[in-house]
Amino acid sequence: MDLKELYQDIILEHGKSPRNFGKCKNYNHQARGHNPLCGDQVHVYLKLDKEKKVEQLTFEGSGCAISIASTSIMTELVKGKSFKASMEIIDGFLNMIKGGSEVKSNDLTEDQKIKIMSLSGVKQYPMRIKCATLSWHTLISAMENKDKDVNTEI
Amino acid sequence: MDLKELYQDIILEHGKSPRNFGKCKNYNHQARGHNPLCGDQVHVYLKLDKEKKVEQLTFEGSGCAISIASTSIMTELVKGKSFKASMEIIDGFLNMIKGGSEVKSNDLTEDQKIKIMSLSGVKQYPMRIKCATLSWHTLISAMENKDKDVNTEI
Amino acid sequence: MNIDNIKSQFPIFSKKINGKSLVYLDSSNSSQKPMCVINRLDTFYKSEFSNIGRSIHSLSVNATNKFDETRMSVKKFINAGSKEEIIFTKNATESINLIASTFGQQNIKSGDEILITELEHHSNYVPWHYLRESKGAVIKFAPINEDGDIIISEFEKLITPKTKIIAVTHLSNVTGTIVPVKEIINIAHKKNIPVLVDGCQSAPHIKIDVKDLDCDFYAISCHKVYGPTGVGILYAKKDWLEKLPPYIGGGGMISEVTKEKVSYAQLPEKYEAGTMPTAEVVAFNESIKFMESIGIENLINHEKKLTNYALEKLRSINSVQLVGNPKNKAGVISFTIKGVHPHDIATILDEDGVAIRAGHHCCQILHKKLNLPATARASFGIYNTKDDIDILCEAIENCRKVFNLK
Amino acid sequence: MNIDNIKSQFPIFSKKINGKSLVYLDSSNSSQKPMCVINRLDTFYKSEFSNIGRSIHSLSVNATNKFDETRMSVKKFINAGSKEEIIFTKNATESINLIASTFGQQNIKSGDEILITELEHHSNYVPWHYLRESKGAVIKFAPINEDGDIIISEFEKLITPKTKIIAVTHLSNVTGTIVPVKEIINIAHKKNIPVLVDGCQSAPHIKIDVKDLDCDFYAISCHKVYGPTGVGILYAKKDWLEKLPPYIGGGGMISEVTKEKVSYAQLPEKYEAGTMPTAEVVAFNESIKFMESIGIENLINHEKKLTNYALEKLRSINSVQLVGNPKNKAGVISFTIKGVHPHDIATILDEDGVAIRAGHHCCQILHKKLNLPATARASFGIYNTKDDIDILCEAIENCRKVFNLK
Ligand SMILES: Cc1ncc(COP(=O)(O)O)c(C=O)c1O
Ligand SMILES: Cc1ncc(COP(=O)(O)O)c(C=O)c1O
Repeated sequence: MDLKELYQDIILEHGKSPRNFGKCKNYNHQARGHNPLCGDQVHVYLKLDKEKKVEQLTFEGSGCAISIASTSIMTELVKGKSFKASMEIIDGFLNMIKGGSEVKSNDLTEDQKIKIMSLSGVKQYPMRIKCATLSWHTLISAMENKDKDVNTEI
Repeated sequence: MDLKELYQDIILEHGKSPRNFGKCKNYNHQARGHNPLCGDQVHVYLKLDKEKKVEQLTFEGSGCAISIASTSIMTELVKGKSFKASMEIIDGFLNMIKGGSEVKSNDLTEDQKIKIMSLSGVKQYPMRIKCATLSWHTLISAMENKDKDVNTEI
Repeated sequence: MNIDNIKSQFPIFSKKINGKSLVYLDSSNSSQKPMCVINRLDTFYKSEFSNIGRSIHSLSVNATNKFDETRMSVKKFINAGSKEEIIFTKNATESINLIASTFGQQNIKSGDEILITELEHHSNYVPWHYLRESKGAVIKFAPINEDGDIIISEFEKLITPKTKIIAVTHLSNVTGTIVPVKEIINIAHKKNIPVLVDGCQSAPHIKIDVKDLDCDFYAISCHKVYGPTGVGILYAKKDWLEKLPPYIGGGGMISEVTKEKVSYAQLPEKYEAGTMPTAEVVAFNESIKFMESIGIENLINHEKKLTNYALEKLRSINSVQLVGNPKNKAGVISFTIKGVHPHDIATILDEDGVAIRAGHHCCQILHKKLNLPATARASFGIYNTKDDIDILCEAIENCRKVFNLK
Repeated sequence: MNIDNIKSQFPIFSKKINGKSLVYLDSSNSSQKPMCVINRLDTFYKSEFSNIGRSIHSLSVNATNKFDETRMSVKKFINAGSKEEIIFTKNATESINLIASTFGQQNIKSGDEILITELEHHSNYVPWHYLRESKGAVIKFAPINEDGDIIISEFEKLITPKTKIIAVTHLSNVTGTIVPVKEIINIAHKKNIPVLVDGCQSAPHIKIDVKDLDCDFYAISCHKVYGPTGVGILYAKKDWLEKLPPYIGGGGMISEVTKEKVSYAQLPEKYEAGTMPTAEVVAFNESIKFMESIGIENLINHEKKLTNYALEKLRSINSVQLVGNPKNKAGVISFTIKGVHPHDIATILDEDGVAIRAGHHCCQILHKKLNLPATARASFGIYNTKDDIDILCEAIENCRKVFNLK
């Protein structure tokens, strides 16, 4: 295990200055996520346009560096993507974190792939995986318009 | 430990043919005893006369050889005794069974003392002490007219 | 693992009782523990101990994983649908109370009927009795015949439109009757009635497949299944656990808590309040592995042979009366001896190192039905041998000697 | 026993975490176990195991006696009036639920008030919340001040003629506040209101004297008091236990059972349904003996010194903010670090072998009041030393390095 792998500069930077933080205007989907074990909260606001493209994606919440950075990176990568591409990215990420291989997607630039892989250090820290995945599960819930709060036991 | 000490002939004999078994006429005190662990039951019927002397003492119930013999011997020894003498005999017995010395009482004949001491083998068998003492506790309850069923946890 | 020298796996058998080798015939009460389970407890406490779930540090991560592994093993052992269906309790009694209380709160009103049987252990009656007291429910008792078998036709007749739940033992802890629970569940489900199975005695002796049975609830005590004391299991179909209210409330079973309201964790945590018997759950995984290393089939065979041998030998002793003669019977044999009360039998047998149980075995209703105030019971575990039965029978002969019987 | 090398009594400290010696600062969560307790479990399972109470054979007699000895030790340890007042449960959470449920059934109706505090653990809130849901009770929260102390004058004002019970922690598992429960009980009793004390955190750290406190109910978790998991204790005044209805129903807690009715066993059995955590209760006797061999006074002194040392050192670290500053404080220290979330602190400390806890510690209401989503907590046991504190402080420095903070 290596703390430097977990807390890469890019994580620390996103953790400190998250992108797309706040409630976006005109969101038409939203979902709340919660980790009952530690109290982490996330609220995802999403605007899907008529073609179900992700027009806007922002979040509010509190949590550790891993959780905030993961959410911030998520909003950056998914914003502007089609519904299908978004789902592929999310699946790719969740799969990677659970021990799968690196995220492959034609919809991500090399830079974005580096960004998403900066979260892979979490794999080594089983108790922290939920920190990294909570917002991604919450995003799925928002996109699918489920009428349920998410919590990380899923 | 010695089974012969526990199951002396006198115990076996009283166990098989208990004295004073049944409900006596005109009883004016009674109490029920019960051992919830094993299901032993005893019902003591007692007639105290005006001077509170034990005029009649009988019992009904089911239980092991130790329990039946102990009850049978108890009825034999207590019947006809004054209230005070009865209580002394009961205390003496309970004390002896709990590890105290032999029962001393001016109200018991030598023969009766041998009879009561035949129950002393139970001392070696902690799980069986309740078998031997249930009816004695129940008799106290009947004499004191307590409005409570007795069980051997006392 | 060779079943013939399995006794060597159980350290207790090197102990002497009154100078004699221990012949342990009280496994229905609680089983002895194999070395691997005792050792697992030891190592866990010595080098891995931590509370689970709540902390991020390495010890806690490891303990949490080990705890989860047992849950997965139990799921597999009883063939549950998912690990959310496995709830750890303190014993089978708590498992049954959990269902009686939460199901009762939600589904029982005055006049509703609960159907149980005359075979039930107090732990599968008193929790339902509470609903009689608090809700005005009616409890019906399906009768047994002289052999100790449930009379299925009578059972069916007792089901009415008011029957809300059926609770029945899988294996009687007195007569050894193996109850045809699959048939009962089938009958009940046709009328949309859920069934709780008390699997306390079956878990160590029968192959359990909750999917095949299709039972709604199944209760197990780990201490009877070669596991540590302090742990029980409740299996329940996920739908039920999601629908029913929570039971014990406190740390670990909540989601969000404010001064005004409380929301609850997902399964299985919703039903696991407070600190769990962490070490004991972890060690129970070894009990399952132990049984699987023997092979459930081998275990069943071994106990079947033993039971038949014992029945034959006991039947040949004139003064012995066997209690019940069920169609399908596992290694639980209750008996009486003419002229010797069961408590006296137990004491006399103990002198020879033979541990049996005497009394009503927490089945007062059954004993009343059988018109017996008490019985003596010899019950088997994987470690028992024909020698044990032989010693039992000799010790029984000794009862007659002590009591001067012919 | 010499307190300075007490660590050697705890086998876990020979373990390495990430190549480092274990610095265990999560004792408020659960304590580590001394050798004598682990060994007692081992011997009991290896050579003495039997279920208790129900059987007559020698193994059972011995086990029953050993079980009873623990009850007597607990009685002495907390200075209870009689052994009937000591009930074994599965954890403190169950102890509190037992009282909330049985007391609530008998004494709470719509509009009645239950007074607790903002310091309470979820286990001392959710059980009362159930009464809010089922009975329409009102829960009031006595406020704390900035230091984390209960404001007694405010507490008193919250007592009304409708207050039916007060439930309060003896020692906060977040701020380490030692609550003046004796004063609170005194106030409550003047108005005839019974008081339940959550003694989960106090039991390992404070001398407990239930007679002196005059509390009505006291809840303890053995796993926090150097004992095995799976056992809790409920102390309750005998009068209460006799008056209240039974809780979990089943084997062992009954007197007579018929198809029509059930009567209950005497104390303490009335509240001990089903098979108990036999081995764990037996082993807990060693935990008490262990603490007594050290001497409660010595233990308190040791932890006091350690706490003062830790507070001083932590205060000197600029980025560290301590949570609360109570008048009387035991060895539970919660803190935050500017710019580093508690979960990240816990992960970084773990890398140095330092086990702390991060989160809301089952106290969401307190955290909301303090306006902190989460805190990091270091809590002490008898085995901790000044070296442990030094390593903690170095590891905290490392957080700043990892996070590139000045
Ligand atoms: C103050 C307090 N109360 C109650 C509890 C609950 O104890 P347990 O989880 O052992 O039931 C705890 C421990 O988690 C605690 O710290
Ligand atoms: C058939 C049956 N049901 C329930 C129980 C209760 O199990 P426990 O005491 O472990 O809760 C037992 C064991 O005593 C039993 O034999």
